[in-house]
Amino acid sequence: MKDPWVSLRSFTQARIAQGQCGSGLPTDALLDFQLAHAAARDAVLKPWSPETSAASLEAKGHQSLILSTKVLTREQYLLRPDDGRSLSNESRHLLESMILPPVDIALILTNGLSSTAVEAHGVPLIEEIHRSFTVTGFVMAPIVLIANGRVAVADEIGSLLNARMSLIVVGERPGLSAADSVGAYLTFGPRVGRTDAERNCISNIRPPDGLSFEEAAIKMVYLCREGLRRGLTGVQLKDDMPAKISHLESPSASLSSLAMIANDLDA
Amino acid sequence: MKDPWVSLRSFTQARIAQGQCGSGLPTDALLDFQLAHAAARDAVLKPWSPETSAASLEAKGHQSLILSTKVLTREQYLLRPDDGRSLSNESRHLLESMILPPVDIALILTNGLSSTAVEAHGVPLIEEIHRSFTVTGFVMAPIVLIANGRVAVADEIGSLLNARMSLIVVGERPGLSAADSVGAYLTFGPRVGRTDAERNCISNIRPPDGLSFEEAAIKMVYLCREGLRRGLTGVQLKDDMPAKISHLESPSASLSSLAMIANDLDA
Amino acid sequence: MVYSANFKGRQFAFSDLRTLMAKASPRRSADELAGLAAESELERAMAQRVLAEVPLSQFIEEPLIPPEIDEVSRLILERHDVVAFGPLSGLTVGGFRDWLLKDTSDLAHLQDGLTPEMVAAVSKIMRHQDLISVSKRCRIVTRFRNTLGLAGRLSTRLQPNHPTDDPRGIAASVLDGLMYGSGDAVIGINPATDNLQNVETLLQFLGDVIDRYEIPTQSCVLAHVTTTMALMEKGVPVDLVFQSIAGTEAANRSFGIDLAILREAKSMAEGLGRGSLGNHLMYFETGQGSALSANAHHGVDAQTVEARAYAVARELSPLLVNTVVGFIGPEYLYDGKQIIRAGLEDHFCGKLLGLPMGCDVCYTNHAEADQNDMDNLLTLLGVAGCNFIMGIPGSDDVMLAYQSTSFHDALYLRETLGLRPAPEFEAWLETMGIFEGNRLSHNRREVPLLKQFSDFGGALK
Amino acid sequence: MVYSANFKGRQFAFSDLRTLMAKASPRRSADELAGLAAESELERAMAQRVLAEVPLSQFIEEPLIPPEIDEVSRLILERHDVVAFGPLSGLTVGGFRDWLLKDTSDLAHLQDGLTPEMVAAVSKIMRHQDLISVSKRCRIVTRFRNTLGLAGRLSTRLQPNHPTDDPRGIAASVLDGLMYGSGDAVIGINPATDNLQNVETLLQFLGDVIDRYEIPTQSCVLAHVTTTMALMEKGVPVDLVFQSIAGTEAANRSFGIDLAILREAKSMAEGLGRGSLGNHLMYFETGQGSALSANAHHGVDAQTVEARAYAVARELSPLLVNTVVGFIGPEYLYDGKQIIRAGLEDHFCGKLLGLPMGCDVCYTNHAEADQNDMDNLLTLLGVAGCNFIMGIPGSDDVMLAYQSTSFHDALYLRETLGLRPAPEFEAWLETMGIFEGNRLSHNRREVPLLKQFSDFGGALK
Ligand code: B12
Ligand code: B12
Repeated sequence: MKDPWVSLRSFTQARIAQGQCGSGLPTDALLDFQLAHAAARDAVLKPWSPETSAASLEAKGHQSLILSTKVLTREQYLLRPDDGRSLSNESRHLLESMILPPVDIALILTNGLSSTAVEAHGVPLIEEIHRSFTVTGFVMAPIVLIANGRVAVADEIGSLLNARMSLIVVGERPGLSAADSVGAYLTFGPRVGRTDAERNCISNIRPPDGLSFEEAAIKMVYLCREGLRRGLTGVQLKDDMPAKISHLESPSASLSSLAMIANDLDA
Repeated sequence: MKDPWVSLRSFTQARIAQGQCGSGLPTDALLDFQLAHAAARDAVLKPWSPETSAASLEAKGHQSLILSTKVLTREQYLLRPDDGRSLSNESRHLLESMILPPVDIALILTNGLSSTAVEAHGVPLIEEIHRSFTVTGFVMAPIVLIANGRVAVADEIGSLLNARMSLIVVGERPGLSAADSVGAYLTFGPRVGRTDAERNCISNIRPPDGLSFEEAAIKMVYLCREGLRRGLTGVQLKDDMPAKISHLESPSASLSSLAMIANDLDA
Repeated sequence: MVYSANFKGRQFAFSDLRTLMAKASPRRSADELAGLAAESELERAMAQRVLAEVPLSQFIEEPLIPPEIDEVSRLILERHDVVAFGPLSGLTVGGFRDWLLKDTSDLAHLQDGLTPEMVAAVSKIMRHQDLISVSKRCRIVTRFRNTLGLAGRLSTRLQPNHPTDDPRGIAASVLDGLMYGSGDAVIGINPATDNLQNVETLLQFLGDVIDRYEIPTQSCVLAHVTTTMALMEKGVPVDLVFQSIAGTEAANRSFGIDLAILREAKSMAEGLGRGSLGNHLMYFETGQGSALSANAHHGVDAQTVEARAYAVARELSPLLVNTVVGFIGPEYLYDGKQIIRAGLEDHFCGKLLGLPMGCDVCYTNHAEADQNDMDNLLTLLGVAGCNFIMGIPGSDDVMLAYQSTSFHDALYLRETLGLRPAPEFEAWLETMGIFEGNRLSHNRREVPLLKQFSDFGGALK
Repeated sequence: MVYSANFKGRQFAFSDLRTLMAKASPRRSADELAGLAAESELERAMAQRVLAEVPLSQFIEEPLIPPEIDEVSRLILERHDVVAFGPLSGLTVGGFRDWLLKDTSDLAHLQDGLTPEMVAAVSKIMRHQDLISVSKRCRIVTRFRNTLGLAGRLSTRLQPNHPTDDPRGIAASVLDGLMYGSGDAVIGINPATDNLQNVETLLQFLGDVIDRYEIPTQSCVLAHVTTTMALMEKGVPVDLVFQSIAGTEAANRSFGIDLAILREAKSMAEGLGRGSLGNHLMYFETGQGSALSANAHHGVDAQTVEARAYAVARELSPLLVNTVVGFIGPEYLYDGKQIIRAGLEDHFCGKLLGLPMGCDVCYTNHAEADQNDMDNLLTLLGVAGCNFIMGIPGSDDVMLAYQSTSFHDALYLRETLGLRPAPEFEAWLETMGIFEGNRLSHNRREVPLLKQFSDFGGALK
């Protein structure tokens, strides 16, 4: 039933070349779709416990801090984005009571709309980011893990952590073919009330089909460097990183890319 | 905007002669409809407490017995008709523990799908029925009041009450223009497992727009007489009561109608 | 046959075909109430996969309800035409769906080769757009005093109910309906009381209206079939014989009927010879959930039992059949979404089984539904080529206490989709000055019918 | 003005027009989240009654968001054409609904006399059938390299997204779409990364495809408008300029735009003179809830803010506008029912305000919706005369992670409702051997495009 160009599927996860019965989808394709939808629906309500990720990070020598938002259940998370954007009172008090030295970057991980995604990629991605920023010379706040956060919760956390820039890694909404996609959002001068126009975004991080951890981390370092230099993020900060930096031949090439960025900017 | 035959509305509650805008309903009529719908929706979830009705009946000298079904909430009532068809364990045990003499008629009142309806008409209708049956010489069980019952709960109650016939008065589902309609269902030889083919029904009792209490009661007496005589109710028992009996010129005419029935049958 | 499959290492097994059918059904409260529904969307999707692999012939091998205990099963098996089934006999349920979508012919000829279970099965793996586009290709035409079901046509049942059957109130609604172009499928009253004299009065009244204004349509009083039979015996003139039917013998018995009664009623009515263009004269209503409500579903899901009711209907060559889709309440179809799905399924299954299928697009006040849901279903069924819908003044049935489609709804649908009434009725509407080119005429307020009607039979004095 | 009314002795009062509008809105989660929704169906029905009595002119007197603090309000008031408003100026909201239903002309001419708030208000008291039948009478035609929006036509945006913008993957989806007859509205990619070089590569690629096969259509890469401007400055050829827009100045600022930026972008693109048939070259997407999400809704309900976004769009004479109706998630439109309602409202409001309105008929996996809901909305919008829908391989956008309409869906709709692609594109499809009389051609597997494409630009090696 498939169309003759079905071999092109090797280039994309998209549901191309499915064939047709009259104007309709062949039964196989239709049933595949419904099965994928059923599975994706399950993924949405799956909770995430930051403790496991904290332990994994600890094992790799990273300190982390577990915070919470105002959200108590996944259902609440879906219907009350405002609650996912603000810290619980305990977490806010905790941060307020700590005496924190100024840092460059507050790095935050939240499951967002997909616990599956942060379970699959959260820890290695955070590690890769941390490594990349550290080698490039940035001063990092303790890594924050927070369940049921929205992007904008990084504003409150970043400002309380006394950071010049916040970087939140969040589970993107699960799609039909991929439930494991992660996005990262950067905000210069984080404080409550920042708009999305003042952030930059790196999306669809999910090897092997999406962006790799290394490429994503390099882009983050590039944008952070630029952002800190110019004192802003958002629409005015265009991603003009040359392709030669981002297209890695091998993961190990990432160090040299980072070096290129550091040079470029220092120049 | 209304159509020229709007005066015919005096003959029916139906939404006739509403006029039109193109192919659509005029705004007034549409908004009326939506308001009526909103009000009807509220009516559905309204609970009913048999205690008030019991007190009113008591005041008029009628003994009654309050029972309960397996239903605890209105939401459950809507989704679990099976629970509305069976007595709660306590109620069943209560009836089982009583020693009851055989009777002709078990008379039962339940809110069914409309508490509004039984609040408006329940007590006076039950009184009228009781009076009509008593004057015609039937032996009656104590009146049963039961919240959240379905029609078929009369089978269990009737058999436990040792009655030859059950007669349940039930709130019919609320309509858009009338939320106060009551139906009555008669079953000869009530026992669990009877089907609707074995019952007779008198519906749309709701003066002034529907059937009056007197006419309804006369019809019940007529059908019960016939049913007890032939030893059945249901599709085989046709309502062939002549119009001269049922069309009452005044409420007070009901006694002579009842007398006619009694004569007819005794002959 | 073994019904099972794997998904990511999880095994999904279904004990028999009946269970598989129920689990493969799109979600609805009836199957949940019956304890037959899939426990998760995943199980449902897996059941649909397994069902797609089942050969159509399996439904002959493994009857969902044993013929030994059910006359509807017997009817289905006896009437299954192996020759007509031939071209489909090698297909699975999934292959049948593909075949239906690929084929471009009129599908009405398939009916004798198909059983209700096959049709129900394929509907379970079809999306709304599939149900619509395939239904559209089944035209089923029937005739009594006019021609119903032609392509590009939409008919309506004028339903002028009244809580006490007051003839004046009923006459007022009939007039309203006619003035809005409603009534070509039938002018059909649900009598509030089943009293014989009352039903006779109503039949006389409708007969008089149709005769006096020479309306090319038929009348019906939807009493119990045995009541109508009693009246025919007395010599009362009857156009159509109505009955509610269901998909199992036990459910039909709970309605006080069986096949023999229906056959007898049909032949009595045929004897009256009242049809002028054709002899289709039975009218049936159905609806998912009625068998379950009578505890007579034998563990079969609501939609499949519903399709089986169509085998009962088919046996009696009806003029009209409609599902009363949202009529009973939320215990069977919870909300607008479930009602819409069921409406499209029923229309599809009925059509594929060769029935002149209409739909009472409706809901009750205890269901989670509103006029917008009905507008959706109405429009979708219009696109799907539904034979007829109901026409009730302002959508509000003041006796049955539910909301159906109004006279206005039919106008909307006709105008928006370019559909017309049955040809004979359309001509009558034009002659009477009510319609003018498939729309209400501008001088409708002066048409003679209006004046005459007020004098008619003293009813509206 | 005082906004209040009585029902059975209960007083319902609404403090101002903004509150009244919100309470009169059909239920949706966005307004509940914002704390603006009616507290019961009764309050909602009462608000609709009161709203029906409000004169249209009141929306000029009592702006929902003060013009002093909001440039969208200023735009709306400045551009309101009193002459065009003349014939409507004496009407109430309810009277306006009646007028719309009664009138039979093409309604496209009304736009200059109407404000978004008036249109939003009347939509709130309209049933789905009203929204459909009135929308159907608004034809808005636009042109760049083909003619979009003609009666009896349905166009599609081919949306070949890829999670890493891999040109080979994108090319594969473009080919798939063309082979299914998709892409007359635009071939439009959402770039996964906003990297300038990347966006340029994609623009070049689409330009090359269109040139090489002489496809009568336009391309677009849906980067942020300032990114597109940066590229135009560098001399990169751009057909359409895309931007997401919202209905308040603050919401637009949260998107990093304002009216001045949009105007500037438009005149830059006009300077390129790339349209052959016409000069409509802006492409906008909108969606209920985006202003609330940015906390920039000023206490105005989601549907009204959405209609205000159309005033922004209208100012820039776009080629294409579509609501991405179920895109964001259940916090704004909870389920299929709310999505369907919003889709019909948005299409209606956009059309009445003169926009070439399409719809991204879609949902996310966290919403309570499925393909059946989409089939409903798709079909209803087809009947309502929607200008275009999306075309995505198998409905599954593998980058944006949501489900929209597929190439197949467009075929279904075209076949079922007899709709055809834009005339120039239709001719191209026939020439290429892809279509044959508004259907996929039978020899589609041998068309030259297929072979050529595989060699194209090395992309698919
Ligand atoms: C819902 C309904 C049905 C449903 C019942 C299924 C269900 N699960 O609810 C369906 C569609 C199957 C149905 C079928 C019929 N119905 Co009916 N039905 C109604 C309706 C609209 C509402 C009933 C209600 O609210 N009951 C109250 C709730 C709380 O009780 P319940 O226990 O949930 O419901 C039970 C009864 O309603 C019973 N029932 C339903 N209809 C009938 C009819 C008769 C004669 C009997 C004895 C019982 C009965 O079935 C239900 C399940 O046990 C009434 C009209 C009205 N305004 O009340 C007509 C009504 C009761 N039905 C009527 C008729 C005539 C029929 C049919 C005989 C029609 C036909 N020719 O086949 C059939 C067969 C009924 C039977 N013997 O089984 C008439 C009765 C006239 C009369 N005075 O005798 C009524 C008044 C409507 C009308 N005028 O046409 N019906
Ligand atoms: C939902 C969504 C939107 C919604 C956001 C509203 C909402 N309440 O959710 C709407 C439709 C308004 C939107 C608009 C835009 N979006 Co958007 N959006 C998404 C999407 C599909 C999902 C995001 C998600 O799941 N977030 C995770 C949840 C848990 O977080 P959240 O806090 O609930 O969501 C916030 C962020 O998603 C943020 N956001 C959404 N889009 C964008 C884009 C940018 C550049 C930034 C900084 C933030 C941002 O808005 C939300 C509310 O604060 C992603 C694609 C993806 N697969 O992730 C694209 C995506 C993030 N958006 C993108 C773009 C380009 C835009 C626009 C700039 C398009 C345009 N030309 O106008 C606009 C403007 C965004 C802005 N600056 O405000 C791109 C970003 C590309 C990039 N690498 O920079 C993405 C990756 C999709 C794409 N490739 O086109 N978007």
